[in-house]
Amino acid sequence: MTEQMSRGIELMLVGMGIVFLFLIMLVVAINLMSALVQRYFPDGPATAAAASVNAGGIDKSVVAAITAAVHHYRARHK
Amino acid sequence: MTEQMSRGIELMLVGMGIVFLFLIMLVVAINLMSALVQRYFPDGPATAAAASVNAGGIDKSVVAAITAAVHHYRARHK
Amino acid sequence: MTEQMSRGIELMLVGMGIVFLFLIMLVVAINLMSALVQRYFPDGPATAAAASVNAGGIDKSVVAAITAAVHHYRARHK
Amino acid sequence: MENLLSLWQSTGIYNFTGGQAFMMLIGFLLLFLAIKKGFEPLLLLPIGFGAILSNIPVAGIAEEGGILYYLYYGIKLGIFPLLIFMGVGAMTDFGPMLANPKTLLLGAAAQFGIFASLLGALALNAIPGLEFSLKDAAAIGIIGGADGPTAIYVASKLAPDLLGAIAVAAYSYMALVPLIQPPIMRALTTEAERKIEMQQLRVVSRTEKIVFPLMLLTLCTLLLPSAAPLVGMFALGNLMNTCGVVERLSQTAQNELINIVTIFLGLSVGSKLSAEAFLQAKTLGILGLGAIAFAIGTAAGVIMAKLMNKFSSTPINPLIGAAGVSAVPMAARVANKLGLESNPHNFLLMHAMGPNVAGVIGSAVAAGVLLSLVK
Amino acid sequence: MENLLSLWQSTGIYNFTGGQAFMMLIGFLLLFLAIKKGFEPLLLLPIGFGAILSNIPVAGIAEEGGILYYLYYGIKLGIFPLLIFMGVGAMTDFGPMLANPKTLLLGAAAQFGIFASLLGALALNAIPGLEFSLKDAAAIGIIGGADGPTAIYVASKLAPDLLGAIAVAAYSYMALVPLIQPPIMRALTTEAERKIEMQQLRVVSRTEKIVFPLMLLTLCTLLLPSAAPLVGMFALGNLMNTCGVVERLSQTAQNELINIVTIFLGLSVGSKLSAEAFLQAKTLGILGLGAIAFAIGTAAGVIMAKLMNKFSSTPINPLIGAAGVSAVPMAARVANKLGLESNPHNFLLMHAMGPNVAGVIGSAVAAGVLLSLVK
Amino acid sequence: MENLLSLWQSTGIYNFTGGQAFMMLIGFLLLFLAIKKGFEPLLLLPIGFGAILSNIPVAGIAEEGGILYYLYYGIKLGIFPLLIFMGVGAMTDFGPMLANPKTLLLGAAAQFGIFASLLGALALNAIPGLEFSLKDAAAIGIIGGADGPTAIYVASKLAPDLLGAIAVAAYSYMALVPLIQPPIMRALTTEAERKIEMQQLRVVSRTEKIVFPLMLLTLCTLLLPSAAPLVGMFALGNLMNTCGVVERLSQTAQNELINIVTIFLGLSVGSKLSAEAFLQAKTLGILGLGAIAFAIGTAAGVIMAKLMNKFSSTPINPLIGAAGVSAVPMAARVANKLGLESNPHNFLLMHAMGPNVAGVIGSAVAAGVLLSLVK
Ligand code: NA
Ligand code: NA
Ligand code: NA
Repeated sequence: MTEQMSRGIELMLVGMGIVFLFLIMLVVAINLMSALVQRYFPDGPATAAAASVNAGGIDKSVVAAITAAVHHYRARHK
Repeated sequence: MTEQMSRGIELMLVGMGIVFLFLIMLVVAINLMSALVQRYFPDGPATAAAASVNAGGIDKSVVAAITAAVHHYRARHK
Repeated sequence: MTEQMSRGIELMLVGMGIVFLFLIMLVVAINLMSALVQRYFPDGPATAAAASVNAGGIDKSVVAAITAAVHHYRARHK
Repeated sequence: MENLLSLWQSTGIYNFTGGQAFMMLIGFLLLFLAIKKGFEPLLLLPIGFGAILSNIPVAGIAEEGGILYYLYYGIKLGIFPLLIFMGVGAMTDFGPMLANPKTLLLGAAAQFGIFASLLGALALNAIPGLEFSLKDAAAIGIIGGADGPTAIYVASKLAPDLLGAIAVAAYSYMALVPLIQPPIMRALTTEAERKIEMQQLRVVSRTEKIVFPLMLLTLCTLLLPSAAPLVGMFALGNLMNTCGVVERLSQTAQNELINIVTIFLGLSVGSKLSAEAFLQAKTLGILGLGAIAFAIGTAAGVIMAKLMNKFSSTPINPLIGAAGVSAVPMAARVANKLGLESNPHNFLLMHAMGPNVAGVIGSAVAAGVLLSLVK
Repeated sequence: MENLLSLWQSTGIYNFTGGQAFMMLIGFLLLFLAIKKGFEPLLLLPIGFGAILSNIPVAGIAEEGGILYYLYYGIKLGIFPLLIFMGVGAMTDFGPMLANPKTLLLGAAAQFGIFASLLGALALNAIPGLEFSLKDAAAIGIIGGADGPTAIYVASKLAPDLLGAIAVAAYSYMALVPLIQPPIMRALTTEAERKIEMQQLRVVSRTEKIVFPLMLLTLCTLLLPSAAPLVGMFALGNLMNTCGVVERLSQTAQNELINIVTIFLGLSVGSKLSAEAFLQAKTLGILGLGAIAFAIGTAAGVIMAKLMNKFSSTPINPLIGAAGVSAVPMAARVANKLGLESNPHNFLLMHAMGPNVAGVIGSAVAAGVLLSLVK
Repeated sequence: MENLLSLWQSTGIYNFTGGQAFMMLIGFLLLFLAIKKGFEPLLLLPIGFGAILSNIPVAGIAEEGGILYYLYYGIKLGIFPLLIFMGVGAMTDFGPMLANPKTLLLGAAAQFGIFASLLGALALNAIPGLEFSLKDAAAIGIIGGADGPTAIYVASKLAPDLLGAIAVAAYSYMALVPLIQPPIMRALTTEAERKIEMQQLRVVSRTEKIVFPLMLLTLCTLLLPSAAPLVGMFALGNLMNTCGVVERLSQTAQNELINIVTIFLGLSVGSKLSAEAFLQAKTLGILGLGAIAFAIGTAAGVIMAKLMNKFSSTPINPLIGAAGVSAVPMAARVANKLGLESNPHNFLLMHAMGPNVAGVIGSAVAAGVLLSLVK
């Protein structure tokens, strides 16, 4: 087996090792963090605004404005 | 007549020649293309969306959203 | 007192002098300009559009469009 | 004390040169035309402001270390005009042109203005003191293309020193189209011709609109690759809009991106309005030749339309020939307006949009010829 | 006369090389896939168009003086991919992942595809004529990360010559995820396993979502700083979105800014699709290895999920393991679709989003390893 | 094996220096202030994040080859602060100031803070170990301008090494205006003075709003061209907004463009928060002097207002003098708040907006003086 091949295998072992090590530590950190936050800084669920992918390229603030406009209109014309 | 002048005249003849040649070939190509498309890939007329200059700098998707919002509202309040 | 200090004080005197000179001349210029404009080019008050800070990052033209959409809708459904 | 003195020596009053003062007035004039007269404000306002900024003494805003100096690289490297052209492509609807392809020839004929004014520039060399090189003449001629980005792109390659004057002339005359064209159009057409109604245009399918920009680019590649940067970016913008699958890119290209680049382009063009470059007999020549170019282009378009009307199976109103100079969409509106004057039921706008956008292609092709032959 | 001749000699027909013609066809193929087949159109359309523009003879659009030459600096300096990554970060919701952190391990396992195809590339060196350096192999492997910006960032650092082919492979296979993954997922799971329903995810608080990106960056700083540019910009975008106090910056990052950069990035990537670079046996190797990378990554994710399901207190549906390759959000949708096929009441989408975004982190980490060890 | 070793040697843990660790904590502190305390989040969030990124060991994100290194050119060349200033200009309404021009003098008086802290910096040289050059002192003084872009622009020209600390101080104290100003304002005014109601402002015509920015630029050109880059870009933005004919450019300048540049500017400023530059006695001096500058500027504004109230025909509430430091719009809001405390029917907001925007002009003028005299 070529020297290059062996470097590649070593790279694979080290690489996957790091990836797992990193993500396992991240899991631990998240669990710890979530526990602490829920214990000491409970602030209710995330707002929808803070979540979710913005797909259509159309501004959330715009959607908001539209909804507002329509609601406001509805309110005044009950 | 200066040598420069004669180059200019030559440039004019060649230039207008190319411009006409180019656009005539484009006319031919368009006619051919349109024929082929209408024959083999009829897909109905272009959507309004695909057409028209976007003047006001206001996003088509926004207009769409507004229309949607209003329509949707109208629908629910018949 | 160090030479640097004295330069600093001189800088302060000159600097505040210029600042006041500049803004006083600006006051004079504004008064002159306003007088001339109101005398020779009265055009009524500024449009709201031309004024006010655009905070939310949402496009005035969009707000306009929304208002338009809703108004127009209202008009048609009296 | 020497602070006060050095401060006085750093005031504008102390350092003003007559040239700078004059060029700042030119800048204010451009702002006036843009704001009060509505002359292409999107371009002439930044250009005028750029002229003012770059002629402020001491500040050196257009010299190394100043913002306009760095913004100008966007033109020097040809990036800004091409990005604008991409945005324009995204805003252009080729539907009317595809529905009546022969109107493309009107867009060809109207480019005659380019070459006529090129010759005109060379002829002016007869006047002592005027010294237009062939490159200068070509850059001046392109004003007749009545297309801003194309004119700026060509001028930045062939005659950077004349860029400011050429851009100003191009945009000013585009704004003046409603004044320049009508007399010529009336002179060359009969009332009867202006009354001609044209057949309703067929609806063009989306597929055709998607295929067209690619076809255009292919033809350009085969015949005239030197026009490919302009035609290519234009086709890209158009494809992004018609294909319908990259709507967010298309929207950005025709809104935020083109707006940002327009501000930068305008300021950079204005930074070329320096006294040394602008206060020359050449500039008068450029302004004069630009007007001639528009006039001749208009005439050529109308005459071509009259010819075609003779031989065409379907009627062609000669007025739409004038739209061939491009100057989108003013030229098309002018044709429509004159048509309505003669016949209140005759709406030529859509028919004029064909030659109008064809004129954009036509001037890009002419630009390619000049860029490849004038070295 | 010699004008006509020099003009003829400047046509594309006269100057075309077979390679350029072929690469333009590749460009058109990419446009077809983007527009008609819906293959990642936001990227493949600009990439395809860039390929066409850069292979137009004479024009030299990708050479010094051409717009693509200058745009490419945005990739060369690593700016474009990082800005895209920032925008993606702003569009990413880590909620599902934070609600069920152990699914992060699926995002780790799926990166096996990266290193497997790296080995594969080295193995291909056995074939005479193929000559992949370790850097090449690493850049090819990263295709298995199923993450565009990461692949482009790594390729631009380790193997710029292969950038075009690698980016095309990465985006193409991401688009093909709905075809590549299902057979593998079915082969490796039993009907019973695919039926497994998972517990409703808890709601994640805003504070957790704000703290997470900072925690992620800190961990990256301590363990693997070479991944910090990618992870850092991603975390920045995510923080801008979750913190809620810079909404206008977040909106710009995930809309106009990412759109502008996407256009520039796509064109620049396309400009690397030159005949010399692309028409090589290497390219076939890259395309083949890319497919293998996706397949192996998918398999590794599913197998990992089966393992975890054995030992986990709460049930884990192995299908969500396939989402670990990232390819957000297609891979998660695929898992959801297969889940519904086996059990119409089983909505896996949210459960699959966890490993899906974890896969993005996983491939950024793998990229860091490669960037720090492959020199 | 040596892979593992070299990997260990490439971890952050292995390479961390105390300075980097400390600066990262500073970065996190800024994020905390921005997100939890709402301190100028639009700027302090990117600045804080930039500080974190640039202090990550090994990664070298702020060194050649790293993204922050290249983004910083936008500040080095003076482009970013000027573009921000253009956007701010487009967002500024000079109406209230034009309706009551004499309030401009309050904007002049408040600049006293700039020169006082400049002197303070020089005085600190008495302390062994502290060594502020005149340039340093001038750059520090400009913090008292309470205007971010101006401070960054001046600091980047006169004292790039102090840029990070100066920008942080400037934005932090702007955020602290509601804490810093009230005690000073109360101390210098009587209850009776705070009760003073001011006359309703007249409506300003659009023409005046269009002419003003041009007049401002002209005056700046004649008297103080060294301030022209700042004043010019500010005037350009303002004109784009008031003229009404380039609405799309104005919108882009005050939204997408300013947002994009804000992200880049913030990150680049943060990249200057390196241990070598920040962990010095100088920094403490800067923070101290910045606070003094704000305090003295506020006091000077209030005292000037009291003076003017004595001699003015129409009553002037001294509280609005404090708004002269700029820090738009917080300082104006503070004046309004204190006014309402003393008199629930006394709305000073619009009256305070005049001196508030005048303060922006005032600090730009002061910046011009410093840039032309401190060499
Ligand atoms: Na034209
Ligand atoms: Na991945
Ligand atoms: Na100020």
